[in-house]
Amino acid sequence: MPESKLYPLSKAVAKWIPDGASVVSCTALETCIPFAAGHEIIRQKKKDLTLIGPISDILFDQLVGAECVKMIQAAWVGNVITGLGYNYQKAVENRRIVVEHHSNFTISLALKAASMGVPFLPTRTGLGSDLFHFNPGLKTVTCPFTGHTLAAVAAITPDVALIHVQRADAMGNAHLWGSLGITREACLASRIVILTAEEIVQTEIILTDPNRVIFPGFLVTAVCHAPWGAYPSPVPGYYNRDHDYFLEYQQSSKSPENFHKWLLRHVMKVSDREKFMEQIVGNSKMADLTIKKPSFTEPVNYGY
Amino acid sequence: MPESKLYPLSKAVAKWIPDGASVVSCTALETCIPFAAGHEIIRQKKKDLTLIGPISDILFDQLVGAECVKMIQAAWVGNVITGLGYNYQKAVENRRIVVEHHSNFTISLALKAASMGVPFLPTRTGLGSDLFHFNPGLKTVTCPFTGHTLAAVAAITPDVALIHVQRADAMGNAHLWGSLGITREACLASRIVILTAEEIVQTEIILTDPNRVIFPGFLVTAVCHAPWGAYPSPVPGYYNRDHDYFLEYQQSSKSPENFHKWLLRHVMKVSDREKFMEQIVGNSKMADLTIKKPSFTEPVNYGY
Amino acid sequence: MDTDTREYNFAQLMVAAAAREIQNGEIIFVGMRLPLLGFLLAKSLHAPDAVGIYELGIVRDRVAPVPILTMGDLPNLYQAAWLADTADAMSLLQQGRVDVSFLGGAQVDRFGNLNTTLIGDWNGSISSLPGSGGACDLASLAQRHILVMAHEERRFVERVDYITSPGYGDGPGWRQRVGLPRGGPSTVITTLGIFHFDPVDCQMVLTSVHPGVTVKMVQDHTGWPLKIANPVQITPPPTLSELDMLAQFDPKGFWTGGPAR
Amino acid sequence: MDTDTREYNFAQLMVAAAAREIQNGEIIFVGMRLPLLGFLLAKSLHAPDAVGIYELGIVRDRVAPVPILTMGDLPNLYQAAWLADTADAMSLLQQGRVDVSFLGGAQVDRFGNLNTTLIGDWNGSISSLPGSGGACDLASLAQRHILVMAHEERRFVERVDYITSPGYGDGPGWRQRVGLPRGGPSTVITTLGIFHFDPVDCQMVLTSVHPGVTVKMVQDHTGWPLKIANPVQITPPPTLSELDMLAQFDPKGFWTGGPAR
Repeated sequence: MPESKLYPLSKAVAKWIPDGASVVSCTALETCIPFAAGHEIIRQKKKDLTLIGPISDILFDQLVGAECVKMIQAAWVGNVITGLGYNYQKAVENRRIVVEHHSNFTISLALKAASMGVPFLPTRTGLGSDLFHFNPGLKTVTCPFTGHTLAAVAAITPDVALIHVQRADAMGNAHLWGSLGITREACLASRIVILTAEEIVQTEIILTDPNRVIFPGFLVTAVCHAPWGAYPSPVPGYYNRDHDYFLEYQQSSKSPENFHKWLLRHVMKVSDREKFMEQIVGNSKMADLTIKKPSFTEPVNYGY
Repeated sequence: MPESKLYPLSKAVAKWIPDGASVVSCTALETCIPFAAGHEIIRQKKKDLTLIGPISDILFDQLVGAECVKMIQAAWVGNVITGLGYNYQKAVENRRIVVEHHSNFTISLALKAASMGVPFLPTRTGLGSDLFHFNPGLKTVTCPFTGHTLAAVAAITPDVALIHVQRADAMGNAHLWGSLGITREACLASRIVILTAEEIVQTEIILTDPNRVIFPGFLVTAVCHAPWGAYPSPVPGYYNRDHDYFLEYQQSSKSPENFHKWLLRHVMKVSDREKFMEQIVGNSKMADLTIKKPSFTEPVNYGY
Repeated sequence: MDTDTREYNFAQLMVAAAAREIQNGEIIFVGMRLPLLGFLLAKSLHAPDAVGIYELGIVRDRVAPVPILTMGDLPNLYQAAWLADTADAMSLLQQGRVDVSFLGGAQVDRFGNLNTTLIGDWNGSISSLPGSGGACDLASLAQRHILVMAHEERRFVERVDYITSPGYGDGPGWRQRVGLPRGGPSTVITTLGIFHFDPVDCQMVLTSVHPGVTVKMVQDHTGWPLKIANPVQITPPPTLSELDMLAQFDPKGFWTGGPAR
Repeated sequence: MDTDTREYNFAQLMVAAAAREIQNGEIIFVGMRLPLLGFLLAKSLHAPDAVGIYELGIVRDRVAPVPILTMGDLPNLYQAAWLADTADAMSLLQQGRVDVSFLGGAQVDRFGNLNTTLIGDWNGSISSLPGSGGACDLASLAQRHILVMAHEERRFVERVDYITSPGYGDGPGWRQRVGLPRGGPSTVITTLGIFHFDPVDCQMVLTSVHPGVTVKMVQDHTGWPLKIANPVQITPPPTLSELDMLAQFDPKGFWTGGPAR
């Protein structure tokens, strides 16, 4: 039998995300954002990362503010309910980070190209936009059948995909549900796939529903148990979004001084996710966010 | 509220599959082959159809033998466990049908291009093969980033997708599970989507599991209740493959005389699928094929 | 439409105006913020068969059971018609199956080009904005798209500093020339009025001012000489049913709060 | 490997030989018919960590619980590691993640080009075959591929009438020239012997004859002057464990039945 892929999150981050790595994350756009893993990256003071993603919730802003980032290939960096991401804004304006401009569709296509093993994919989006001037991965191509001009999106092959899922076994088999965003292509495109999971379950649980798997377990590199690992973003089946966090973060990130305080309290001075949930978030908030109105799936039979 | 899309199969075939239509089917490759719908096409003596598919089980051979077909765009036409499809073989050798040669990957890409709304997709498969000489939808294209030569597969937009699913509601919302083949792109690529379903269920059943839906119901044209509608192919959750049928069909289709007899008995002289299952297949065979060892999915929570 | 009125603010007026752009049965690609409410409002009132597509990979033909702040909130996934990939949603859009999309923006020009990426000189001093998200795709690929934004002179400029979401570029024929398959902005809804586009020269035309707003006020807040319809309409204020419904969807006034007009 | 022997037939020998080509931990793209059994056999004996990918959109790291005749049989879906799309399986293949694929064929030539489409003159009289299925993709995109086929003179021809599944084309450098990213046939397993390919000239070389078969017999059934290894090995017959296991997977001898050799 292959060996277990179960690692503490700190160890997985230390081992597979070296300084300078390119990391795709936040792939479900607004749900299942891997905050636990992102904060562990900050705690370990990783440097010169390239962050790849669609809209990025506020995790990218936090990583930029913590000075872990050299480059961003993304469609949007900000605060999903308030707009601007102040750390990102300052870093761009001061030219401290390089940004390659994407749309949600072009970043999906860039990863899909890599996931399919082709150097580019054609699309009709973005033609005439200035994204082409801020992204060497966007060119045009002529269709050999129609003669029409299409946009061509170059493949992006991340070093690491950092993905939060609902449940996984120790071998990398996992179930993810909800709106999937660009998760499928991000996993398939990446050299290394690290899963953080709300629950670690027996393999037999995952095997009951092979269509619920979105990336084959044998290609997963590491699995980390991370309950509440996507808080404050929502995780279908586990907890709702903490809107207050996003509003407070807007205030806490406006000035570098405030952000520094925020970073110390929320990330640097907590040893791990468990402590963070216990000490900073607290039980009553967690109780507020849990699923109040469950809705379970009609079973499906995979027998023979 | 939109009107019900529930139709008797005979009516759906009469209404949406005119002579000369292009029809993609058999999209799950070996499971959920829409035999009930295919046989209804034969009974209605449709002419000059273009059949589109990957490997096609034996339904394409039957449609060719019944002289419904003018053209085939497919990767493989034969008998999945015995090899040759005799009607297809004769029709090709006598030049009675035109065939555009695909592989399973290129037919997937052709439909995927249409489903994505682009005129072509690039790939590395098939380069140097003679498929290029028997398919105007295969050319080459130069990657604008790497300068490499890639194959380009032209989009195929079928008039109709004929898809067998496990359960659907009257509005076109449906669950499909198992190995999906090229079903996803076939549905998205087609102008009209006709579902045949083992069971018609309440909308609420489908809504419990929106990730199990592979094509949005609002784009489905018609839903037909067709229990055992994919027999003799297997349907996950419902019944196993009838291997004997495939072996018998090999014998019954070797000569035109025998095929004609087979066609009368199995298709032309039975009024519909229910009668076919009752009179030709019979209860004991159906009992043989039902799922003996059920395996149900671990539930998933979509609440809030 | 009921015609009794009640106090309202510009956000409510804009959402109501956005909702009225949606015909029953249309396929809507729903953007973030105000458009999210516009879709819910239309769907609950005059367009019950409208279908919403969200870039997260969501298709909904039912209104979410409780208020949501953003499209990824779990009630927006509950009983969705389809939960899938961003690529699936974008493919429907690229195929031309989406009738109308909605987007907001920081800067717009007379041809409806929209900028949500950066303000300033590319090589000099800039103000950075969050970027496209799906906006570039919605503007490139929908049959038509609608802009919803605050009306200030610094936002309504002769020429945007950066085209994030293509409008009509530099005028007639531009979209076709660059290879865009269809579409273009049909309507701009601002805090001051409503604009459409001249089918001949592709320029924005003021067609309606909000109650209490004058044409001059609009021109004063616009960085180019405005084309003005004759006559200019007065935007109908939100109806009681619209305001009631909005209060249900945005009970805390997160998106449509603020002082009455 | 146990060395006791028992009666066996060529189909069993071929499946055993195919299974032995699979290393533990390798990723296999499993084709139809005999290769299906070869994978099960390897997985059950010397390669328990091998992973099977099937063009239907299946990934399995466990052996199916009961015998199957073809990959779409429901026991092959039960407890699969992944059920997905054909495109997903093909994408893994196109990325280069598949170590080895297996295919059968009707006609092969000295460069390992395989024909399963048509025999004869394209514009004249032809015999039609079912076509590529996934074979063209497996031969184009796997790191290496293995052919399993009956050995008859009409099948082993100087030049195939149609290249369905590319081998080495017309010789060294051809795959690279036409744009194929990697790969090529590594082994041919027939009813008479086993062949590999000369790394310099890309031609098929007889490296092993099955027990009781002579080199001359192989040459007599081959339509071109064969390259022959020196020395030629004798193919090890299937072991008792291999035969026992095969009997479990193919209890009715559907694929591996027939008279003993």
